[in-house]
Amino acid sequence: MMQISCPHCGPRAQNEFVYERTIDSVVALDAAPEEAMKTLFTRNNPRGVDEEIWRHTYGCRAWMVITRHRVTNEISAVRAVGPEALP
Amino acid sequence: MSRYSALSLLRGAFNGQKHWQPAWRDPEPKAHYDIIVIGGGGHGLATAYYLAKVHGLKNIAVLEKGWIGGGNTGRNTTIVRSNYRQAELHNLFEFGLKMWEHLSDELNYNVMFSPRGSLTLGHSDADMTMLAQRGDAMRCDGIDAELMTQDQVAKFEPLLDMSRSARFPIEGALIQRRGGTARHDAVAWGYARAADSLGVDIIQKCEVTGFVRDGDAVVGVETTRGRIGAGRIGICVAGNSGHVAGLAGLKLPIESQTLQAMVTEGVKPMLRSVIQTQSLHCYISQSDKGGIVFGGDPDNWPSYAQRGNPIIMEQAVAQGLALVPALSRLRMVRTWSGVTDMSFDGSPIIGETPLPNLYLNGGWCYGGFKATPASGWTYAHTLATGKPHALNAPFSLDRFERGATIDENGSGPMPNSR
Amino acid sequence: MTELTITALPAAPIHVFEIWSNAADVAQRFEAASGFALPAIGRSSGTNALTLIRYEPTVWLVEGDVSGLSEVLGEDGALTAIGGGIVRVLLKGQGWRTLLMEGGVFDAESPNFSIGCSAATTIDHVNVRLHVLSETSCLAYVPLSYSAGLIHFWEEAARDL
Amino acid sequence: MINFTFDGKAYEAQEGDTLAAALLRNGIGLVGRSFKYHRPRGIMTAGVEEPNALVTVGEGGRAEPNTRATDVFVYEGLVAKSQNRWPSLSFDMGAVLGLAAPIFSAGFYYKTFFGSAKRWMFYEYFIRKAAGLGDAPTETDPDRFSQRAAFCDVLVVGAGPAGLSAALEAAEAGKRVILVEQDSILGASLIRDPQEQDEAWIDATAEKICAAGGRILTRTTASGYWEHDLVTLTQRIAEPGQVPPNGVAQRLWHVRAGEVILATGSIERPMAFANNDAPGVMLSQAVRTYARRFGVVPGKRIAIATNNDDAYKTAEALRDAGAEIVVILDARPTSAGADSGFHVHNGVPLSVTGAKHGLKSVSALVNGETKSWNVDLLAVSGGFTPVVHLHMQAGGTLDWNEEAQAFVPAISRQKVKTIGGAANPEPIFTVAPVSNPKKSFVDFQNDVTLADVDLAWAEGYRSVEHLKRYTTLGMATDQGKLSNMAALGRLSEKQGVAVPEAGLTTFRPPYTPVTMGLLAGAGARDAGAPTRRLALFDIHQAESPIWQPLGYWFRPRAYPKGRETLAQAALREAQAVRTTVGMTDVSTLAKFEVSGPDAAAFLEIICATTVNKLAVGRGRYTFMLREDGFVFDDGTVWRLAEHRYLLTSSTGGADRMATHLSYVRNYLCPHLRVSVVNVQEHYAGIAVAGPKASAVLQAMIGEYPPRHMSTVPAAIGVTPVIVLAASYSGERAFELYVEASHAATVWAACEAEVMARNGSLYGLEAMEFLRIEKGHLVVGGEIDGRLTPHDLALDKMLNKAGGYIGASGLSRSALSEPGRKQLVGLEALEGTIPEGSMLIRLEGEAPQGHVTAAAFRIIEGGSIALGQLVDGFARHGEELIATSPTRNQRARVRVVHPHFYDEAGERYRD
Repeated sequence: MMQISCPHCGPRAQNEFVYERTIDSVVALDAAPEEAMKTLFTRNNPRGVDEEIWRHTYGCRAWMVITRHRVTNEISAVRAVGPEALP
Repeated sequence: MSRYSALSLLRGAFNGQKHWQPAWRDPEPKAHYDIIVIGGGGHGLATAYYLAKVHGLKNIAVLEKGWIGGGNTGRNTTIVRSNYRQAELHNLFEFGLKMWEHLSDELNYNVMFSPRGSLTLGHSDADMTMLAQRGDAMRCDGIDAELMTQDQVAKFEPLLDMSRSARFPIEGALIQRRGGTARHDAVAWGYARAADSLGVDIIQKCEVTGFVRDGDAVVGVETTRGRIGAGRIGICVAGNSGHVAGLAGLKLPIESQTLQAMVTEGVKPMLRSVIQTQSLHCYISQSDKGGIVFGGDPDNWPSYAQRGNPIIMEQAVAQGLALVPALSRLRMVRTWSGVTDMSFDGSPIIGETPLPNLYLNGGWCYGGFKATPASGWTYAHTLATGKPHALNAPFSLDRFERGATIDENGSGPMPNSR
Repeated sequence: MTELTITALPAAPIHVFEIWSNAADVAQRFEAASGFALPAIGRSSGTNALTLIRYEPTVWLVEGDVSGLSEVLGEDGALTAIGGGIVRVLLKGQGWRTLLMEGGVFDAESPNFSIGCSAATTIDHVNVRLHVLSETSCLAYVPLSYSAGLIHFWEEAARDL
Repeated sequence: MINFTFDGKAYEAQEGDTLAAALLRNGIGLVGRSFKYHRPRGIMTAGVEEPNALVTVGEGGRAEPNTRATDVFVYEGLVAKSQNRWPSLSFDMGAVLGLAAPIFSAGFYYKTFFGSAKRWMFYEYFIRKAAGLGDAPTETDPDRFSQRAAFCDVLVVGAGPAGLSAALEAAEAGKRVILVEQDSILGASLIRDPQEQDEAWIDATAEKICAAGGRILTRTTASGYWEHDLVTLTQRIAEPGQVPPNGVAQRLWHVRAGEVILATGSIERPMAFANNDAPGVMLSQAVRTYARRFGVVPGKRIAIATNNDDAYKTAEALRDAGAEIVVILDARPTSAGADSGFHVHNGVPLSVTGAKHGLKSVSALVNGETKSWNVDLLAVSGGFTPVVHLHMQAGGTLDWNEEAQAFVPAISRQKVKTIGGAANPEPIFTVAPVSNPKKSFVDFQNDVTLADVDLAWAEGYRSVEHLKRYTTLGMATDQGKLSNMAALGRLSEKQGVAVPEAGLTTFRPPYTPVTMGLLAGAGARDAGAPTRRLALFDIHQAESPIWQPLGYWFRPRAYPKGRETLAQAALREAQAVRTTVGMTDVSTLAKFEVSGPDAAAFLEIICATTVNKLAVGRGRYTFMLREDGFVFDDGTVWRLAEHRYLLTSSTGGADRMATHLSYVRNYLCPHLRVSVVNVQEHYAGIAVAGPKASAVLQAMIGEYPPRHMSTVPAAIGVTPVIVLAASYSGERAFELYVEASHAATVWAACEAEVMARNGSLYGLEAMEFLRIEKGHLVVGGEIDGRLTPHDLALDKMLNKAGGYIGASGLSRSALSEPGRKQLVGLEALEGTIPEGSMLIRLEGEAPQGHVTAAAFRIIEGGSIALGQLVDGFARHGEELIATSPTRNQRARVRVVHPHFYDEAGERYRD
């Protein structure tokens, strides 16, 4: 169980978070069909660092992009995404 | 190859077991092979064996970065069954199950395939309908499946909690009696020994670090032990498919995830079959040594770490204890995890890649072990002939972009929702 | 055994106050209208009649009289009632912090989790929102459908803290 | 004095005794039998590494098989039994297996038992019976297990001198500290080798740690080191088999630490010589522990074999206790120990004689000659293995310490450091074993000998992992704590390399075995699946319905009257809906309020149908696609006000839909001016359906109810409700949404009006009958995640403008090729259509589809169904067989249009 530093709540147990998908699999709403399917059905899946979308589902419900090493689980960055919020 | 038998063991008893030869050679890689299989797991070794045995090829190598059988072949819960709902899947796995039934003799290596029954419990009428549907689909295609009533289940596995007040009461089950377990390491070793005796070079500690290209075509591999040329190359490294395919510049419909399993201290026989359930996500069986082997959900996020989240394991144990309360005071003695290739419809990929001469076998999610013979057989056919066999034709890599996915759970392209 | 009582309070009006644009302006309008500032995440603020607790970046949970809040929001947000689906469970006594560690993953024992603090977390598989009222009391907002089970879990755990 | 029994015989123990100490105190040397050869075994250690002395402790549902006698503290009434023997411990028939040991070499089972799988199962039956250790429990555990989280700045593992000092330092620096010790008392090595003032120092240190706010947990083992400095602790509140004080037997701690300090010490190694597994051969430090801590000297004439200085402390302790030290065999070539005052020979043991009735003699190679002594106890010390398990689980690396012939922690990957003996083991001198390898045990419990290691090597199982797997070395309940280094030594000898080059197997949790009930915690009773209760639970329960699970929810399936069966009750309820009026609880449907100027734009992304043309007060059926173009959910969308919509979708998909909406709103469309609020639980829902539904509604809300697919806000008494005129049943119908806290009032008012019109409550089963007859879809049935809108005949409703999620996926080539499964209706020509059955043309042919849902025509009778059939749209009129071989049921069916009832929708009009 990792510990993820939520940009809003601070360090929290991984169990409060749900993984959604990698950032390379985000299908833009305006993507052309062929491009959309290529995005949906291929992954970099590196044995190293990748950017992933997680949600603090059982906490503040906010979405974030986590930069994580797939072997060591080292999290090098967490970035908030979503509508602009008050500090 | 000196044959194994009770007699040869007896002979060993009198000569201090001194007459045994190494089960496989330790050859130096040659400059060129007709076919190279990347990955010395069960699937890769089986592929090499059938290439030599069925297709009569002589110049074959299996390249293994570590020790053979050291990946998912040695890190699973050893379950063998073919009870899938979708025809493409149950036909492939049934082909394999039939091979399991004679595999020890075929390889002259006891893989301890033990068809003690694959029992899938149902916890509601809805579950029982789904189980019946699955069983009916199998039966119509000539595969054994029976529905069991509550009473039959209680008699078959007496330690299951059959009380009506259980959180997930047991309403019945679907049983595939020909399903069961096998000794995972023995499968790798048995195929390795048999393939080696047919001249296959099994080269351990030889990691592929790149592909040699001639235009689009792949004509060899770079390895930690030098460049090796090849006519055709088959990737067979489930768990690391994304990484190895990436060396050839390919991106796959695969995400790697960690799957954990565990075993308890040994006790005298208490469970006879492999217990699974329609509503929960744990599977339980008792090994020949007496340990209760437990598996659960994969950790639902990408990972190449062969380490998991304890909470996932605790959930699987909770489910198992809710089904078999008598397991409460046993002790978990060992855990392990493997890196699984989670494909984007839950089904494997066996076939061509967009690059000439390069083939892919992967995407087995958490169900590859039981497919070992069928996977090896169909992949060998594909590698030898350049064309898929009818059994693996539906499992092509291009099915995703075409929309011809084989989705057993109907849960779509996100592996974490599977 | 530590003294601890677990009580489900009667239903009360609870609303979601969400801002989607011009957050700073809304905050100003809010303070002008109600006399106190919108709380930061992980905090609460309010009066006897109106409490706002912030669990989410753009959403405040409002307990009390919401008249006037729609005007504060204008076209920059919306107010939506959610109180029917929430049970407020009052944990009263010295042991509430220990209780919240049972089956939990959040550091309720931290000295930083003090009066006026709020946090959302999961306890025994249930999504729970916490609000520290005092050193000896904490209010938990629990989804209605899960509340009977969680209260039972707490009552059992409270026997052996 | 504490009373306990072993194999039915009563004995007495002293306060603080482990079971092992108590057995030795009572002169019991034979405690167990080995796994494979059933060799007699005694007590070898005084700690968790014990491989031999495994017993079952406790009775009934509390019985713990395979409990190490060295790791249970005796309590009044403890019941222990020996294991893996028949008929008795001293006369075990299984021991004949030992005679056949030459055949049962490593991996023998891979080389024989050929033939069919059935034949293997025949042999396997006997192998399984002989294997295992303790008897499997059969009863349900009466105790509870707690799981608790904890956070600290510093976690110290091990309360020896190093651990205690580290914990004190951290606590006094104002840090949150947790100190754990697996023993029942603090001190570790200080208990074995006490100096003056030690006891007082331990007590004072513990007191200061607690005074500074630190937490000390005894009988607690740090068993797993996971990601990001999460350490799992297993705490024994009650001893194995003991009735716990408050019902909680053990506690599992999930500790998130800022820093972890490992003061875990080391484990003494045995030596390899013939019959080194015999009772009476013990580890030197263990013997010292029994003598000093428990006042038990397990022999009178004692030999000591060592390769280090530490064992001389044992000799001193035993001499102080009055035992005779017959000889010390010191493996070191120099004159080590010459001035110790003991009878020292520089040699190594070759073998011992005697077994189940006690040790008789030890022989050794001394200066090239074999010498022998009569002894009843041999204490051995083969060096020390630092306990690096947690360091390694954390992802660290090891260095080889040549002097100590041991691996020590090198690089730490997480915030962990190792101190004390675990980091600095004592120097030793190793000599390769010279004894008969067939009798020299390496893994005691699994009966793995040096000869087995040699055989594995000869057969090509040369990597350390192959060796482990081929011989089962290190896979017993002691997890290789004693065996791994001896085997590694032999392997490196074979390979002709230094030990560190031979490789190491991976260290994985747990450090010591963990009780399954503890891992399950409270989840053992509910499978970790909470139960979700309806707001109207009490009202339903009063009617004694048949409950139906649906995800975590339980919903009424039918309300049987008298002796009605489920089918009879459901048919009666459905008939009431068709003829008069029925009401049902639909509270679990997913519901979202979507507000804001961009609400319609947002919904047009989510829904594959149009939304923005909807007038205020109107609603429509809708469905949602995944990005790959397959239908994954359906529901209704209502425009409640200019900028406010209500979206409903399926119960089973509610959480998935909530995530989907949140992802789209927050990740893909953060700029939209929209608020999406999950109001699934805020509103309870009551559906009223039937020819008299309008009358019921009018009576309740005091006005003429809205026409089909329209909505109005209304009030029942003072309670506000939202009225949606929507129908799943095919009748004129309404859904009333009311704040859950007021749902009981509205339900009661509604029930009065329904009953006044001779109506009925109805449950899920009747709802299923009604919707099948009407040809409405259900998520999880027809909508199974594998069909497109075209396959489900929903394509005409697709938003022609596109822009919805899934539009791209739909464009894929295979989705418009022939051969796809399509939605059909089925009516029986003969027999009853089995739900879930396969659709075939002829017996023996492969299925072409299946029955997704089966029911009866509610008024006319007759078996009907919905199904998926290959190219089904073009096959209306064709006759097929619906067959269920597993249930031995079949029906002849005709393929028809999937609307069996009121296709024109006349019944929606008043």
